[in-house]
Amino acid sequence: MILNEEQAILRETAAQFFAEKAPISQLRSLAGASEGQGYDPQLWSEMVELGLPGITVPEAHDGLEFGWMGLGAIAQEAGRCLVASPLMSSVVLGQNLLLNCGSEAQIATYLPSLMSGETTATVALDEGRFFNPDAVATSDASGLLNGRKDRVLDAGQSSYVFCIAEQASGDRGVALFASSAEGVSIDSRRTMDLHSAGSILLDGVPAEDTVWLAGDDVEAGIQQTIDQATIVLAAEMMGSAREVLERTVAYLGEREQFDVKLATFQALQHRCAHMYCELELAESAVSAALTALDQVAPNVSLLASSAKALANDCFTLISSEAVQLHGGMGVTEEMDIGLFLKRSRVCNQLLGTSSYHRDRFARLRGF
Amino acid sequence: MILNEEQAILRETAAQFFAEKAPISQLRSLAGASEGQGYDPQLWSEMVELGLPGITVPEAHDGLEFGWMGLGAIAQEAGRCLVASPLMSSVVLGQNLLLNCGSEAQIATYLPSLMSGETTATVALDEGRFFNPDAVATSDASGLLNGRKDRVLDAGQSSYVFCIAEQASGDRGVALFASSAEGVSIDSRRTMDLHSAGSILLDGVPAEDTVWLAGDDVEAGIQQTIDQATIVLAAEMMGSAREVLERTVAYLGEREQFDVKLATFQALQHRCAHMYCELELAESAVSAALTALDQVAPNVSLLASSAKALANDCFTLISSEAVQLHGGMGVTEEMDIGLFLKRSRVCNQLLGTSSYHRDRFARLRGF
Amino acid sequence: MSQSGNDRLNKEALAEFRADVASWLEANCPLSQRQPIVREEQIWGGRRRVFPSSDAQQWFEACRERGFTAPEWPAEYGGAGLNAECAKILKQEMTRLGCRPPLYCQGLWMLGPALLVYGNEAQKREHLTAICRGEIRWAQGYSEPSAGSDLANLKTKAEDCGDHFLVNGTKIWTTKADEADWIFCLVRTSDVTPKQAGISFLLVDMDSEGVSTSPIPLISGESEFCQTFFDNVKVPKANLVGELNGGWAVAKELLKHERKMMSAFEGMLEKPAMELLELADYAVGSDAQGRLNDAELRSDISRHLMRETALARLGERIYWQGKAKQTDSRLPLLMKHLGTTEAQAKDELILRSLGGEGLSMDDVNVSEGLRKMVKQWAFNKSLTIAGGTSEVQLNIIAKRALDMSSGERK
Amino acid sequence: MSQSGNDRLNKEALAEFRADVASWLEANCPLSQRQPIVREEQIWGGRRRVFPSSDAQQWFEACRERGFTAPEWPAEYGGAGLNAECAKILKQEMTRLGCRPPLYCQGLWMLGPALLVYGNEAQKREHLTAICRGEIRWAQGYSEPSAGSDLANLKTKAEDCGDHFLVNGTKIWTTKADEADWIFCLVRTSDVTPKQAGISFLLVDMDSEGVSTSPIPLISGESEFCQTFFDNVKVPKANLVGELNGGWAVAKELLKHERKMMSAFEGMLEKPAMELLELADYAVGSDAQGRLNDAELRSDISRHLMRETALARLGERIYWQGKAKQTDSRLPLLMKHLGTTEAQAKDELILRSLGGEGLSMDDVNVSEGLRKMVKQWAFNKSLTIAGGTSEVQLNIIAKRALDMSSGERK
Repeated sequence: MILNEEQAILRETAAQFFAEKAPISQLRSLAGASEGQGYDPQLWSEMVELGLPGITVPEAHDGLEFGWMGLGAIAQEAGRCLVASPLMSSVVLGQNLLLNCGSEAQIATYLPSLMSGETTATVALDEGRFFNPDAVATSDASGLLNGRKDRVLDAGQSSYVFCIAEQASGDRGVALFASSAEGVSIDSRRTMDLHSAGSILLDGVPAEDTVWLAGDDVEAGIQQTIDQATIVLAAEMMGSAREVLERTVAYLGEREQFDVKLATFQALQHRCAHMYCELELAESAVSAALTALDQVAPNVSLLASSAKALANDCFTLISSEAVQLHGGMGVTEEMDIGLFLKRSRVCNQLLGTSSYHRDRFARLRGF
Repeated sequence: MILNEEQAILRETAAQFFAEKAPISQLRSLAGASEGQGYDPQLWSEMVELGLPGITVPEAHDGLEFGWMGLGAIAQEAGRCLVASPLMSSVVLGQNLLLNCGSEAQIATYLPSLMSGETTATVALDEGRFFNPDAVATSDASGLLNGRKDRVLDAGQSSYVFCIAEQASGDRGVALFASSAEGVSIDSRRTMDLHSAGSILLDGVPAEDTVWLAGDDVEAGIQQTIDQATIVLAAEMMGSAREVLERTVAYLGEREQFDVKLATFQALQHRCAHMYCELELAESAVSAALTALDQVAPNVSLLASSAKALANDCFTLISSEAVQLHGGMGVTEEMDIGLFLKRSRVCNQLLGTSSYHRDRFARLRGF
Repeated sequence: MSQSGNDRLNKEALAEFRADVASWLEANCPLSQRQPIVREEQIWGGRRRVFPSSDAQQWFEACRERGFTAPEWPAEYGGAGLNAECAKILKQEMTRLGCRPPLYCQGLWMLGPALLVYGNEAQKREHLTAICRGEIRWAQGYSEPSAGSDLANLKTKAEDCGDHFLVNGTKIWTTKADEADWIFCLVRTSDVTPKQAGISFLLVDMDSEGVSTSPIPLISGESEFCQTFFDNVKVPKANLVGELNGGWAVAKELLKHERKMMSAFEGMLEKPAMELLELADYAVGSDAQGRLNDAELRSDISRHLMRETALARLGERIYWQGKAKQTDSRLPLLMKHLGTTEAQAKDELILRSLGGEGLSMDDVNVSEGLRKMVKQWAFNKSLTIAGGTSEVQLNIIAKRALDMSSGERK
Repeated sequence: MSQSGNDRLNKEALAEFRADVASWLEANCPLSQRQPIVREEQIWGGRRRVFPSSDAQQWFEACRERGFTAPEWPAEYGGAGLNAECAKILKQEMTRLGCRPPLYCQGLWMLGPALLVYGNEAQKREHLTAICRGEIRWAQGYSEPSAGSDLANLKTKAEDCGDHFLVNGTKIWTTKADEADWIFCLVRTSDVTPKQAGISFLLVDMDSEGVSTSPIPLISGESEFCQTFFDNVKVPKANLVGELNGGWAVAKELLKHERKMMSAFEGMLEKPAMELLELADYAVGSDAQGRLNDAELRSDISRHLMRETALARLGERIYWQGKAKQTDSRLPLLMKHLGTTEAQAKDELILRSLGGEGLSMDDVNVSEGLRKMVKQWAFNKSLTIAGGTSEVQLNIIAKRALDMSSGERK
C-alpha cells in the first residue's frame, strides 16, 4: 500500500494501539464472556476515541476523510491482532449503508451517535447457508417485516439493525429498526474464531418500528456497501495472513531440528517463499481495490471480487501451512496459530467464498 | 500391478523388445517421413509376431487370453518408449469394437487378418474440438454416410475404419468400411508428439461399401470399447510418466550445482517425492480399472474415468516438472523430455480430459 | 498322515473353533455392545476405570475371563494363547456380529508386543497380566517439546544412581496421560553419538513422586494429549526393558505394532452424521439432472473421491503384492503422507459444504453431527504432523524410494 | 535567475524538443514501420544484416544518422547524447506514433551500458560506434552446459599467453550466436576462491579461428539459442574489459540493463490471434447468460485473470513505492517467479481451450494464429528456467525477503 503522510501516521497509531490494547490474549479473554458478547465495549470506546469510525466519512459529516486506503491500513493492523470490534459490523457495514442509502435527514439523525460510539449498528444481509446477496426473502409484503437473517456480525451487541429486505413495492430496500424492536429475536453466538455472529428472526416487525432508508438510489447503495465491506474485509484478512506468515518464519528461524535451524531447510524455504509471493500478489489486488474506492473508479465490483477471492485463497493457504510448519504446537491452543486458521475459514464464508467471487467476476466480465 | 507368471514374462519380453526395436530415436526418425505416416510398418509386423494383437482376445478366437492386466503391462512398457504403433488404434480400439459389437460372422470375417497384421483398423469416434462420444452427428439418414470425424488415430495407415454413426433407425451403430471406399477422404497429420491422427471426411459413402456391425448389443459394445481404450491409454500414460520421472531423478543424481548434486537439494527431493506419490496413486487407479476389466466388474466406467483423470493429471504434472528440473536442457530437442511433455498434452485430449472425466464420474455416481 | 490329511483335520478344527467362538459371542456380547463404538463409551481400563454401562462391564469381564482382551498373548500372561489363524477367526466373528473391542489400551497395542520380545520374565508376568485384565492403563512417553521430528534428540535424562535411575525431563503428546497409571518412556542414559545409542527404554509408575501431568488444549476443543513432567523421579532398575542404552531397538519394535493395531479398530468407529456426497447435496442442492448446484464443489468432490478410491486400492496393491511375493518396498512409504493429506482435503471439502453451518464447534443451533465435522476438521490438522510429519515422510520417500542422497547437512 | 525561472525555460526547451522530434518522426518513419513489430521483421544489424524491406532500411538509416538507435549514448560514440528527460520524450513520441524500434541488438541493451562504465576509451570508440551503426551484432556468452544456475562455476578458460589470451571452452544459450559477429564472454582467468574472483570479461570476434557455433533446436520448433565452442582461440589482450579477474562486476552491471531494455520493447510485440476469453468462447461456447459452457475452465480463467491483474498491480506498487520513496526492496524479487509462473498457467489454459486444435504446431488445417499459441506454450516452458530459474528465485526470496539463513551447504 502506498500511504500518504496522514494515513501512515494513522496506521502507526493503530498498530501501537492494537498491540497494546487488543493483543490476542484480549480476544481469548472473551471466551469466558456470555455467548452473545463478541467484543469488549471498553476497547471499542477507545477505538472510537482514536476516531476510527470517521476515517472514510466526509468532512461534511464530521469525518476525517482519510480515505479507504487509510481504513484498509487500519483493518490490516486489526487483522494482525485478530481484533474483535464492531469496526466491520457498525462502521464498514452499518455506517456506510446509512451513508450510501440514507436521505440527508436520516444520515443526520443516525450518523452522529454511531460515530460517537453512543450507538452501534449492524447489517442483516445473509440468508441461508451461503453468502448470496441477490436472493433475499425477507419481506415487508404483509405490512409486517418477516424473515430470517444469518451471520449478522455482532448481532447481540448492536443498538440498530440495517436489514436488507424486499419492500412492499417489490424493490429491495434497507429497513432500519432497533434491535429491541417488537418481533425481533436475536440469537448471537461466538464463532470458532472467537468473534461473534448471530441469526435474527423477524416475526412481524411492525411498520411503525421500522424506518426505510430513503436515499436517491438505494439499490446502488446496497451494492456499493457490499463492495466496500468486501474490500475492507479482504484487507483485514491480509493483515492476519501477513502476521501468521511472519510468526511462522520467525518460528522456523528459532527452532532447531537435527542440529540445524528449520529455516535452513530448503523445502521449507521454498514453501515460505511461495507463501510470501502469494501474500504480496493478493495484497496487490486488495491495494488496487482500495485505490479504486478512493478514486470512485467504475470497476470497483470487479476489483472487490478479485481482492476477496485472492485474500481467501492466500489466507487459507498461509494459515494451513502455518499450522503444519509449527508442528505439534500448531494444533494446540497454547499458540495462536490455530486461531488464525479458524479465522481464515470463517472469513471465507463472510461476504463470499472464492468460488462465489470467481463466478461473480466472470459474470461481471461477461463470460 | 500384480502380474501372474505369464503376464510377467510377457511384460519382460515387451520391455526388451521396445528398448531394442523402438527406442525414442526410432520415433524421431518418423519426423522425416510423410505427414500421414505415424508408425513404422516393419515395427508393427514384429509386434504382431510377438502376439501383441491377441493378448486380450479369447482363445476361442485364437487369442492368447492373457487378460487386460497383461495388455496394460505392455501398454506401460510402450509408454516408456513413447512407441508409435497401431496397438491403440487397431487393437485396443478397432479389434475390440469388432469383438464387442460384431456378429460372430463378422468377427470371423475381419478378426483373423487384423490379428495376423495383414490389415489394420482404426475407430472414428471423435467429432469437433473435444472428446464427447455422446454427441455424434455423422449419420446414415440420407442412405449415404455423411459426416466428419476428428482425431482418428493412425487414420492414414489403416486398412479399415470403424465409424461410430447414427443409423437410419436413429440408433447409434458402427459402420465398417475400407479406408479406400468411395466418399472417404482422409487427412492424416503428425501431432506434436510425433504420433499420428487425422480427420476423415465422409461425403456420401455408399451403403454398398459399408457394413454395419450386427452384434447383440451394439450400444453397450461401444461404451465397453470406449472404457477399455480409456483404461489402456491411461496405462500407457502411466508408463510414460514413470519413465520421465525416473529420467528426472537420475538426472538430478548426476548433475552438480554449487558443488553438490542437485538430488541433495531438499526442495527438489520433496517435489520428486510428491510426484512419486502421485504416480503410484494414479497407478493404483489404473490397476484397479484393469482388474475390473478382467473381472468384468459392473463399475468399469467409474474406474475408467478415475484412471484417465488421475493419469492425465499425474502425467501433466510430472512432464512439466521434468522439463523444469532438467533446466535449459529440458526445453531442447536434444533431450527427449520435451517429447514426454507434448505426449502428455496430446493424451489429455484423447478419450477425454480430466475435466470431462470428473464430470462423467459425478454423473455416474449420481451427483 | 499325509499333508492333505493334516490340512483336512486342521480345517475341521478351525471350523469347530469358529462355531464355538460364534456361539460364545452370541451368548456373552450384549446387544448394546454390538453397536458402532462412540468415543465416550470406549473402555480404557486402569486403576481409575469407570464402565459406561453395566452391559459394557459384563462384556469386558467375559472377554477378560476367556483371555479375549489379548487373544494372541500366552495364557500364562492373561491372553487366550490363540495362534494367528484362530485369532483371525475370532476377529472375523466379532466383526460379523459388530462386537465392540472389549478393551482399549496402549499397553495392549504397543507396549505388550514389545515386552513379549524384549521384556524379562518378571516384567512380562507383572505387566502383561495387568494389561490384559484392564488393571493398568499405559501412556507413551516418546516425544519431547524441543525434539519435534528428531526423536533421537530427546533430553529426558535417567541418571544411574546404583539401585535406581533418577529421571528428569518432560514428555509431550502423551495421549491421555492424565488418565494413565504407568508410562513407558525413552530416556537418555548416555551422551554418546550417534544419539540413538544412548537411549534406554524405561517403565515408570505415574504414582511415583515427582511425576506430574497437564493436558494440552487442542484447536478442536479437545485435549487428548498431555505434557508429563519428571522432577527427580526414582525409577527402580528392574523397570529397564532390554539392554541399557538399547532402548532404540525396543522403541522400533513397538512402533511396528502401533499402526497395525490402530487400523484394526478403524472400521469400528462411529460413522459421521452424513457422508460427503449427502452433505453436499444437503448444503448446495442439486439440479433436475441430479447434479450438485455448485460446479466447482462438484468437480473437487469428484477429484477427491477418485483419489480416495485410488488410495484404498494402493493399500490393496501392497497387500496383494505381499501375497504374491512381488513386494515393492517403496509403496508402504507413501501411505501415511497420501492418506493424511487426502483426509485433510476431504475435511476442507466438508467445511466448504457446511458453509455458514461450519463456523462453530459448539453452536447448539447447528446439529451435533455437523459440529462434529468441524471438530474433526480441526483435529485432523494433526494428522500430517503426528506419527512422523509429512516433511519427514517426503524426506524418507526421496531417500528410500527414489534413492536421492540426502547430503551431509539434511 | 530564480529556480522557477529555470524550470520555465527548461519546460519550454523540452516542449520545443518534443515538437521537433514529433515532426522528425512524422517525416522519417514510414507508415509500414508504425505497425506492431513481428519477429521476422526485427532489424538486428551486423556484418550479414538484411533488411526486411526498403522502408525498414530507410527508417533504420534515418535513426542511425540522428543517433536515435542509442539516444542516451554520447554523440562521439554514435548516440544522440540526449539526457534522460529528452530520451523519455523521444520514447513517448515513438510510442504515440507506434514507431518500431529501429535496431535490436544485445550490444545496444547489454554490452553498451557496461562498456560506458567499464570500457576504456579505445574500446568505447571502437565498439559503441559499431553497435549504434548496426555494423556489429553481439551475442552473450555467460552460461555453460555444466554450470546451470551456478553461473560462477564457469569453466571456459582464458590462459595468459603474454600478448594474448588463449581461450578454450564452450558457452550455451547464446541467443542467435549463429548470426552474431562478436561475443562478450565471462571466462576463467584464475582458480582462486571464491570462484567469482577468478573471472574476467572478454570480447571475442567470432570470425577468429577456433570459434564455432551450432544452433540448439527447441521443443517449440524454433532454435533461438546456440552453443558456441572455443578451441584454442587467440584473443588480443586489448579485448579485456575492466580489470583482470574483475569480470564479475562488469557482468553484474550488464545484467542490470538486460531486463530494463527488454521490458521496454514488450509493449511493441505482436498480439496473439485471440485473447484468452475470446478463444475460450470460440472453443467451448457460452450459454444464454453468456457463461462459458465449461464451468471448470470458466472458474480457472477467472482465477487466472484475477492473478494477472494483481500481478500488473504489483508492478505498479513497486513503481509508485519508488516514486513515494517508500520502497520495499523485497517486492521486485517476486516479479520474475510470479510473472513467469502465471504466464505458463495462462499457456496451459490456452492449450486446454484449444482442445483438438492444440495438438500440433504445424498442422496447416489449423489456423496459423492458433498454431502460434501452441508454439508459445512450448517456448514459454523456458520462462521459468532462463534468466534465473524459479528455484533460484525462491532461494533468493527466502534469503533476502524472509531472512531465512541458507545454511552452509545450500
